[in-house]
Amino acid sequence: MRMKVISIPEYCLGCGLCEIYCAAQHDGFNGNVLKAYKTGQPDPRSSLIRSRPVSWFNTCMQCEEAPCLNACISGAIKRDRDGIIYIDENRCVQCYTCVMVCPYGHARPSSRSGRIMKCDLCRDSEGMPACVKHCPNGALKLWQGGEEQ
Amino acid sequence: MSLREGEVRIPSGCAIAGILNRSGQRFDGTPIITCIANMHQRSNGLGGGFAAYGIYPEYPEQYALHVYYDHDKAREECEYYLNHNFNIALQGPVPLRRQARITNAPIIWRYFALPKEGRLYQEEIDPEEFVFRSVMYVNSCIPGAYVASSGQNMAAFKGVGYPEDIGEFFRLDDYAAYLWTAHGRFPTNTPGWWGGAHPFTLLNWSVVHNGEISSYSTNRRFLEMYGYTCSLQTDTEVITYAVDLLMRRHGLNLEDTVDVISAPMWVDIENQRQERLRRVYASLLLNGPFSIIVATSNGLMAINDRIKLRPLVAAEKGDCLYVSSEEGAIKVVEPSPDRIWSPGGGEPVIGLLYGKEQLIEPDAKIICAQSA
Amino acid sequence: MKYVIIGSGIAACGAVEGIRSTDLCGDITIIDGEKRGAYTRPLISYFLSDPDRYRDIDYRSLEFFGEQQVEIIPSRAKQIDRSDQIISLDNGQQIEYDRLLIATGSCPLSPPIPGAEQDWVSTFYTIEDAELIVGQAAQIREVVVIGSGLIGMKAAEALHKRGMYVHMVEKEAHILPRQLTPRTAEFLNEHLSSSGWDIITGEEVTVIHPQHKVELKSGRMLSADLVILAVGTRPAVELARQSELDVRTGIVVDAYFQTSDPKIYAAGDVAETLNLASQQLEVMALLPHAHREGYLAGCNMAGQSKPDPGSILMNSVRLLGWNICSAGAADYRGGELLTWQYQEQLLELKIRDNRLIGYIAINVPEAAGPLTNSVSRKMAISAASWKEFLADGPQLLNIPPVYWQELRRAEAYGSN
Amino acid sequence: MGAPLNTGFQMSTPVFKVDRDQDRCIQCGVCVSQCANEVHHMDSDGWMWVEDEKCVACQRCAVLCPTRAISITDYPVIFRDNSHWGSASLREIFRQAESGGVLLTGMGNPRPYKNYFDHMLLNASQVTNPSIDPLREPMELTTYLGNKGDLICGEEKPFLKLKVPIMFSAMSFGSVSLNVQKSLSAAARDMGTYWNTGEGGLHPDLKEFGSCAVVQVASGRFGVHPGYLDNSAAIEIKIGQGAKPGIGGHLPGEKVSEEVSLTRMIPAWSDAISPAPHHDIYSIEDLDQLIETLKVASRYSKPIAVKVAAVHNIGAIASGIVRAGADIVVIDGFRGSTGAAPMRIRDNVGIPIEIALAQVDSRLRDEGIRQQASLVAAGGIRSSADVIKAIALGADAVYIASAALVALGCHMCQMCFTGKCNWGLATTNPELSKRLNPELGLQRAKNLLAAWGHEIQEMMGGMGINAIDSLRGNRLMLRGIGLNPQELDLLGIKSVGD
Repeated sequence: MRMKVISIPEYCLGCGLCEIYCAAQHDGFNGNVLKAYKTGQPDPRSSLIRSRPVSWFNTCMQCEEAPCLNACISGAIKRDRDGIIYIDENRCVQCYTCVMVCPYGHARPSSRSGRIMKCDLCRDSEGMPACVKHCPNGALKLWQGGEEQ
Repeated sequence: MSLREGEVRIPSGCAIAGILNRSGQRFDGTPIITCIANMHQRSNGLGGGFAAYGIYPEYPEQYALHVYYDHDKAREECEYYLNHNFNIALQGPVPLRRQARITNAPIIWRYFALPKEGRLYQEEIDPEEFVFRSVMYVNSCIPGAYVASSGQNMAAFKGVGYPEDIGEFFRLDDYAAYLWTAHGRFPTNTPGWWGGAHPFTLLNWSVVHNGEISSYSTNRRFLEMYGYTCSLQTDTEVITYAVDLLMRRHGLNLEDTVDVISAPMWVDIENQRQERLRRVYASLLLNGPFSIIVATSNGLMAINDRIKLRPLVAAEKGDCLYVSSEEGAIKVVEPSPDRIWSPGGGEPVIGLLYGKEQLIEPDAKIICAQSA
Repeated sequence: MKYVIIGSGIAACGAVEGIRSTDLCGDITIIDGEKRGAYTRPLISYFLSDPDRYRDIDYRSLEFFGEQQVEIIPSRAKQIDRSDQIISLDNGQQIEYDRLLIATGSCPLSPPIPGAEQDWVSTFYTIEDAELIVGQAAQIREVVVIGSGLIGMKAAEALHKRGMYVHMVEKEAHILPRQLTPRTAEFLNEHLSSSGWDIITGEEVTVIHPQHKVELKSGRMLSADLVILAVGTRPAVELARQSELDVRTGIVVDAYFQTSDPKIYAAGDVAETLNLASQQLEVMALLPHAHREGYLAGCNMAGQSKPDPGSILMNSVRLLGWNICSAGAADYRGGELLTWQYQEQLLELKIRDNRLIGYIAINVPEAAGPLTNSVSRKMAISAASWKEFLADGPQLLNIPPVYWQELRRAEAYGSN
Repeated sequence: MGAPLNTGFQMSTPVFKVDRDQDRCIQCGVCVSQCANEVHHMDSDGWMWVEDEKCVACQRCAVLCPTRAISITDYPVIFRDNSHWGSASLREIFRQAESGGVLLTGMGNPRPYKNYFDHMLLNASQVTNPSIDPLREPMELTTYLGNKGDLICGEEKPFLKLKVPIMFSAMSFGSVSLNVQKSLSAAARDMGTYWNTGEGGLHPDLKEFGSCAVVQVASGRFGVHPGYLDNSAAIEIKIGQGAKPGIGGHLPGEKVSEEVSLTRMIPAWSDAISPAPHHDIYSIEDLDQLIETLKVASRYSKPIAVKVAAVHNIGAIASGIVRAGADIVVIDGFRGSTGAAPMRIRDNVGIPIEIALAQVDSRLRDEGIRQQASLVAAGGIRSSADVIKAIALGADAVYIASAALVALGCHMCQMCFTGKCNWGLATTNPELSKRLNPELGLQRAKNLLAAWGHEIQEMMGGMGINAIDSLRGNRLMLRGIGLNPQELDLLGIKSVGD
């Protein structure tokens, strides 16, 4: 069962809430924006490409034949039972090979911590991915094997 | 003194019953009294009444006006008005029998009257409309006088008391009719007024009704557009005027009338005619729980509201058709009927004298295309 | 169906995944010559730099092999009897096979330098090499690394991190000759030297003297407690040659990784595969290719027919915090070279007949993905739009729109 | 003539105060990017500052701020207590002293006049007749609008079939964004009701929703052409609007974008004024001719509606309209909204819809012509209770527009005429109108109708009624509370306890 978040530029307002809630949903902040931004080192997994007239959220396409998974020299990039491709942080040696091979330029090093940022569809928390849940204009959809959520 | 019908709207549950001999063979009031008496606990002694068709064969043309007077002065004034407008073939008090439980009965007289030709010509209306307007006048403009019934070769016998006592009081065993309907009332306060009892009559119509019409105000304000003044504020009055408007003045047949007052749900409507009926006469849809018996000289129709929130049972034995609120009341009169059934929501039970097509012949003026 | 895989590297793991993608019940046997399990060779430098942090450098865990029901025999394959389809091992075992995959990878070159046989001189290719160095680390203060290829660089970085003083000797005119151009090499060289490395280019080691002295061609003498030979690798084709398979520099395989013997396949560093840039079959010896080739070989061994799409030379490496990504052809004759520099960032784009044929990005990781794929997919993006891309600043935002349209069309966007 | 002063000095303090809780603000810049009135600013060095006087309290920033750092409050400086000279009156004079012009505003009359819907209570059945359980028994909301006539013979006149007695009222393309119309038209189609194009013509993208559209013909005849009349379910002649009885429509130039000018067939960026009265209707018989012309133009295939504002003597006006051949009479109460109207007219002209509706229903019944036209109440319907009360008073159905806008995100800042609606509703600026995703808008509009539909069924069930037909004009189901006898009489309802 393949899932991914797709961005609909037509309705994207470029407000950036997706990045904020994405960062707050990871690294142990479990969704608390204030805590993430006031005490922690928040790093959004996907990045919002702000451009005129159309902005879009560069999310992971969870590719079938994932170049990043093939190219990862330490086997840190894995696919879980739900087909979600994620990075096992403590195996990753930050060699940026995945960054080099990702056709969408999605996997990228965080400007703050150098760790590789890659969308894992908020697999550690319940319900919708944080970006889809908090987009004020329905510009992000969880695409699930053919029909959207 | 508590307010009477007309001054206040009195909700009431009750019992209804009706017996028809399709061949027109007449029988006395005992069966109907036995039938309604069996449903004694459905009424609280504050109202009962009967309608009987075919009891005055000797005066078939005349309108048998049964009038209740609170006092003699009202009688004089009313008789003056009647003599001015009608040729009265016979008049006199209605024969009664002292009955212990019936008290403070009004003065009850009856007049066999025909509208004067001159007055008809002057008013340029047909006799039925003339009688209709006269009854409206007496009821609303002559204080202390109330016309209980005004049909041809029929009468309503009603008052305050249990129906079986009213029946005895009016000596119904002396009359012979081919169609009887009865009503036992359970109003929630004590109106001392005989006129407010059921059945409600208008010309040949008589209606007995159990239940309450929650669409009363919608129905009433629609009827007022067509000249009906609902003076009694009772549901029965509104139902009677509705069927009068539909059948007599707009010439709808029985089936169409049922499709208006107990209209099928939009989803169940099959044909264009039903749909249009429901669109045009939307305000005559009777909503809320009810079971009614509408009777005329041609026969009766008993019907439930469309989701059957009130009981109604019907039975047949030879030429006789029985309808009643309870099966027991029928069985006590007719222990082994040929057929007994409970009609569904909005499903009419129609009993007509042999040879009669409709409950009432519509006015000549407005005859609507009667598709099948 | 009985599958046997000689070698336990990246290609072997890829092959297991490939086989299991269709054939869930065939039994698979891996012949692990190094007897150290499926570990990732590039990570030995990470292990060397911090043994506790990088204790576990397995490419695939033991549970993985358990789940995939793979039997691992820690022994070296001695001989392949192609007619009876039997392999004889050092430990005397005889293994039959229906399908055999040779994934022996490559082995380090040891240059004919006199004195190279002494114990404080070694190659840096296996986990044991790293463990040996870690063992003597306390006594080592000064190191000479011969060769500035990827292995040499990562070894040097590891030793530098352990506080040793590094000399690097490179025969060519600049460091990382296969990956970088003179300007980019100079740019990196300046960073490494300023971090304390002694980088000597255009020099060769002539003699390694017993008293920890290393003599260069120019006569310069270096003292060293350890010498690392990192002059390159070659495919480990002995077994294949001995079995008379068709071998050039690497084992010759068709698009389905079949060798000249239909029952025998070859994949990974040992095999010659299609380089999309040069349209030649070459030994590219790159980890990402090894996994892809192993996977496809596994599929084809299990009965599928998945041709190899081929790939391009590409590499990404981190050196002292700097990230160097490079892909595509090294030379750009007949093309055009666009460069962009800003402080510690340097980007070189090589463009020929309106296609990006190669790039070198130092500390510009954000745009690396799309650039690599423009090269590998031979996307028709004009030099003008690349110039505009550089002019606006090489972020993802400014990637030429044509790229995204081409990508969406190729990927039938949203369906992959 | 007044000339605007060009001094920056403002005589009074701002109306609203924008507070930023520094402990919560994470300088994410969402408020800056989302405020079209340019209240919020962030300099390159991260310093954030606000311009209170530009704030219209539309709450866009407060709602989108991820850490709820922003709160909009009334500016604390309060004028000395004065029951006659309130702060609003003072500020209005300050503005007019500065501009010398008519004060424009948006939405409906906000003044504290008595709201009759809040002074009427509904009946419920107890004992004598049981309520009907809407979960087990079907509850019919289907209603028909049009000239039903008294009898079922003869050719039936065209009608509209509504599955729920609520329609979306006129909001023209230009006054509101195309996304608003896309949301409401799709919701109308899905819920089996109708939407009104307003006097801005039908945008080509909405052709497929013509079959469930009431197309408006206003005095400006904007966008009116044969195709427009054909591709519709009904045609509505707009005589007046509840928010501004007696004056015409006014679409400020800022909102007349290229697309709007194409749809309306008027020059771009020029104020679109639809005159009052229609220059071909100077008395009732002219209306009769226009109705007849439209019937001929639509080959008698569609009901013709006439929309008037609720003003004094509305009973006679409505009677005239029905006798002029209108199939549907729309009465727009003084709480009705608008995109742009002079504040004085919006706040002081017109009468409440409840009384107007009751008068019209009674008047048509007295004249025996109630069956010849359906009655639609509009203007300030806020909830399904208002709908029930309007239908009980005599309306066949209601129009909602403000409620629909609120469902789509409107926060009643009453600044629609500026075209800077931060919720992307009352604007044609593509950057802003993008903020209403029509797919979400469709869901929200459908949910509103579905929710109100369920509530109406619940209340009807409580009254023992299972069809909306039996609720229409059922004034016995209403009781007045806190109303004087004359008001009760005008509404035609009894008092509580009676």
